[in-house]
Amino acid sequence: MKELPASVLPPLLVGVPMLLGMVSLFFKIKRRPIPGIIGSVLIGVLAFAAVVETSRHGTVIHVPGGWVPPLGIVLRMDPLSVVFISLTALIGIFIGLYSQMYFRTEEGAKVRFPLFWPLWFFLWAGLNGLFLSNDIFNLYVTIEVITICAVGLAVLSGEAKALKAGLRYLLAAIVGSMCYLLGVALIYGSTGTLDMALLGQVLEPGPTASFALIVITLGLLIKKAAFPFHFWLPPAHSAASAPVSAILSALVVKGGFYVMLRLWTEVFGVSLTFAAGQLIGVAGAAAVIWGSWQALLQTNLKLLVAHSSVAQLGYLLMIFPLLVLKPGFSTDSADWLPAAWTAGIFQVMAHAFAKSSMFLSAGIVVAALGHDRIASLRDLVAKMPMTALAIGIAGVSLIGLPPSGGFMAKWMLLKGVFLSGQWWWAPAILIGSLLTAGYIFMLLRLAFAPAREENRFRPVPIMLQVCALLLALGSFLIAIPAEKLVVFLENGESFGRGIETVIKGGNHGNE
Amino acid sequence: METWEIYSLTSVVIFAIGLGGVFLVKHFLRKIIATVIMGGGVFLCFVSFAKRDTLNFPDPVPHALVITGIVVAVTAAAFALSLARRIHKITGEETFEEKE
Amino acid sequence: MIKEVFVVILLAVGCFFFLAGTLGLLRFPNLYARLHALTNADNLGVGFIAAGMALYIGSPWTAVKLFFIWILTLLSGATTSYLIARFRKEHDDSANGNGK
Amino acid sequence: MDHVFVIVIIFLLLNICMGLIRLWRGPSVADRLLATQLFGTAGMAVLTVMAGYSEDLTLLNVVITFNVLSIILVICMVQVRKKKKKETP
Amino acid sequence: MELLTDGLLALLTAYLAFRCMLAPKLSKTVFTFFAFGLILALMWIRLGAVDVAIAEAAIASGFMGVLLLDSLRDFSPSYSEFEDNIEQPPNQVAFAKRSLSQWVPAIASGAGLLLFLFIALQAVREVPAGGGLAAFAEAKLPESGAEHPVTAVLLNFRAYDTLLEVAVILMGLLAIFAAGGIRQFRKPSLPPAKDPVLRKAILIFTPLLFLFGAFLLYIGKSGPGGAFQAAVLWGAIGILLHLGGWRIFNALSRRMRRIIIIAGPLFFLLTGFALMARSGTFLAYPPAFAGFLILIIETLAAVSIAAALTAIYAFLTD
Repeated sequence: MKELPASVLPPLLVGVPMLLGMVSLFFKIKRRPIPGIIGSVLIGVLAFAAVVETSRHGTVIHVPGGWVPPLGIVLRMDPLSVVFISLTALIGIFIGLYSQMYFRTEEGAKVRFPLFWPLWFFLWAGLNGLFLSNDIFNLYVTIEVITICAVGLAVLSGEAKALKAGLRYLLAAIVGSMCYLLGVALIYGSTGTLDMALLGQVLEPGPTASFALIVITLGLLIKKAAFPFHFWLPPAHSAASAPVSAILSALVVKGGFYVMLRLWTEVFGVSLTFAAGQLIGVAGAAAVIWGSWQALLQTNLKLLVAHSSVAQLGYLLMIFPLLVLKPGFSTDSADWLPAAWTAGIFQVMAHAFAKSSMFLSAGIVVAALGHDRIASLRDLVAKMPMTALAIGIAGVSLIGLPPSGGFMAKWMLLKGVFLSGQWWWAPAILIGSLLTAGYIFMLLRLAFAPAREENRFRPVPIMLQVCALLLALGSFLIAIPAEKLVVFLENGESFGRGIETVIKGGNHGNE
Repeated sequence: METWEIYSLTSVVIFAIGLGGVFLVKHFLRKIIATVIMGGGVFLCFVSFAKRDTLNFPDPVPHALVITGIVVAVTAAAFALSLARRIHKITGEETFEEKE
Repeated sequence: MIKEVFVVILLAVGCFFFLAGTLGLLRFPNLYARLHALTNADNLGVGFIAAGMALYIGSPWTAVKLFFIWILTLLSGATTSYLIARFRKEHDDSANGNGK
Repeated sequence: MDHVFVIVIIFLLLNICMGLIRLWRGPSVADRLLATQLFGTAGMAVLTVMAGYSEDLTLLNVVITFNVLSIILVICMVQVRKKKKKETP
Repeated sequence: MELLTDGLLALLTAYLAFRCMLAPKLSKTVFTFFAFGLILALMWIRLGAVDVAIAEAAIASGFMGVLLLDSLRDFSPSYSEFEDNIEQPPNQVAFAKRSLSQWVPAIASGAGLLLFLFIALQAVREVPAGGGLAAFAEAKLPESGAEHPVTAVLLNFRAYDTLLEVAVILMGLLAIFAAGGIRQFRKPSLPPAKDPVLRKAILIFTPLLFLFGAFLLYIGKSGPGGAFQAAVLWGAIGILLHLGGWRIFNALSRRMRRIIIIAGPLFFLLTGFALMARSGTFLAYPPAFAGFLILIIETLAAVSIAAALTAIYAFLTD
């Protein structure tokens, strides 16, 4: 047990976006980008400060009101949460820049963009709150914040298709949160605490803990659109406007993964069984194959990208079986756990960059063509080389070719799979990659093909394409400091090696 | 059986009814009501646990959590209602099923 | 002891009016008659039960509060009945008007 | 005395159960509204009895809340403007 | 004897929830849901959760009830016809007219639900009969600035949750605007209700609601009540006046509306930051001022939430 250093950054990371969301409402509609862009940069600075702080101190905490658990709530900032926060900030800044120009184009102007900035800032606050929270009920509140804002953003266009997809998304998300909350109630009932660090110590295996694990996992799987519950994702992500789709698929669904990772490693450690891990893995593998296959069949670019999200999120699920070894399995090497973790983190980052780039590119295509039928992508390379390049680069990362971030993720995942003796996951990973290669090359082949009839490409602001390209490049650049990232993560004793963050004393902290 | 035990058992029954309802009923309004019923089950579960050991008062933490939860859940439900009504207004549809 | 007897009598009378109201609601043939039945429960049922409890608790402040509750019930009951009846009548009129 | 209170509470609850028949039979929305109004008043009576039974006078505040809010539902229902007929069915 | 009451309530809720899902008509579903809410409130009382009962009565039954009734009018073709003898599309759960291909998933999901229920009941029965945070809360109560433990938890021990919760209502409002399209609130052009009884009723109930809301807000410090309950009662004023034709909310200027709706969460957040600047800890009330600060935060939050609820209603009905 050790006392963790306190920091003022966690409340700022949640409070500042929230404040910006409220302040931006007071700006005239045309001026909202001003607080929008400045605010995004400000949050970026805070996220950078968080990186510096955690690389210096490891894990830091903040106790709002000074009320320590079990009564109060703790905000905990460790390298894992900082990775997610800075990822959100980085992608958020690009999407913010993109959205400003996108909403001025003919297609983008159909969206009720004045509400974009307030909702996006609130969503940002919710995401940061989620990544910082150390209290399972507070997680519920942040999850709901994210849901409401995300659906609000998804229906900004106000079209019937988007509204229907949004309602489906919202209902699925509410059911997910209610399942999660039932688990929270049972955990509170059996332990009398909501703090994750305390729970890790006092939660005992038994029917209650197992059932809580089941409903919480079920709820989060619905939230993150895991295989049998993926039905809401493709319509919702494809019907939203381009910047919003990018936010939804790059950041929002990752929230469910983050919570699941935290809870599985820190709270339910002793309640996990081999079968539970395998079940999640099967869902992941099924999602990889099913999603990729569906993506291959799509005729619309946005739907293709959305189905590809289902598949890529499946890879994230496949790290969960690696957290629980087969009973009786022994190995000399203890590397599978860091490998699984690293795979998960890289997959999150690579997918976030690649997928946001894909959606932004799809938005550019929509802005240029007025629709997103794949068949009309012919001659894209000649007309919009930067966009074609962005799709290509992001696609390579999605497939997992070296030296992309996606490659790192899949390589680490395979490493973890073999080191932990669960070789049966490898075929699913490879088939998924092949199918992904299939639809990416289909896109690229069309992009290089000469136009059959004259495709009318409207001019599109160059900065839109730059944003998409930079994000695509991001999915490659993350592979460069891979070693450093692993060291950074280990600094905070992540990797599920038990985090003893019990805060000493019980004093009212403001004296 | 103690009072809290009766209610905690009831709570999961209500939750299961709501859960089944969300998936099985078709109409938007019913689906939304089903989620609210699920919420009722969860909150009942919380509050029944608060009654277990009474000092001078029941455990206040679940009560506070439930008040927070009710507000959040009702906000989400109101949003869902607004979406459903909007869809109905634009397309005349009342369910997710495609019109024949 | 005498006090308790009175309390029991008051509660019993209150219950009787509730029963009458419910039976009326079930048995009466049309809405206006049912409205009449409901006012039984509203005015007299709540009134007697409130009186019984005021007598049982015995503090003047509570008695005032219970009296206030009763007045409120009367007020909202009367308004409710009137509004529902008017709503129905408007509808009937317009239906007849259309029928001609 | 406690037994008397419990009997009264159960009696009122059974009353509510009987009222449910009207709620389901209808036939009109107004009838259903009447049934819920009856539940409201019966519920208030139950709460009043519970207040004496458990000696918790704060319950009376719940009764008042129910009371003042019950009217809103009715006004909301009767004040609805006529729904515009849709152009295309 | 108590067991009988509890058992009856428990059976009644479960039955109502079940009927609510299976009711063939939409209006039946909605009104059964109202009955369900009432019985639920009685259950909260049986469990000693008076705060929750008021919140349930006010927010879940009152506000949600108004919204549901309003939606019922939108969805139900027979509503304006009053007698609902017109054929409505039957509830799809009615099992009678299903073909085999529809039976199989229905039975499968039914079996799945029963299995779920079975595991859930087992899990709940294993929950130990003791071990909450009541003792902790009681020990810290004197430092919290509130005499009522639930208020202390809401506004002090877990104030961070409550801050997010107050903000959620604002977000919900924005999201509803996003779904419905931004348009000007209609000008208060409607003449006030013609019916003299209705007008009188509204004029009587408005001050009653206001006073009782203020009472709940004030008493929240020492007993059941508080900002959220008061907010709904005040929000009911807005809805009531709106229904009577006095569209006070629409009469305000845009800027004013925004200020009122944002004031609560904004002040809460800024207080948190100010206290952090003072002591380095977010939302750390100094014990001497805690009671005062909590009261101001609650009042502003109540006003903002009331305005937001009115806005949601006004936006949806227009």
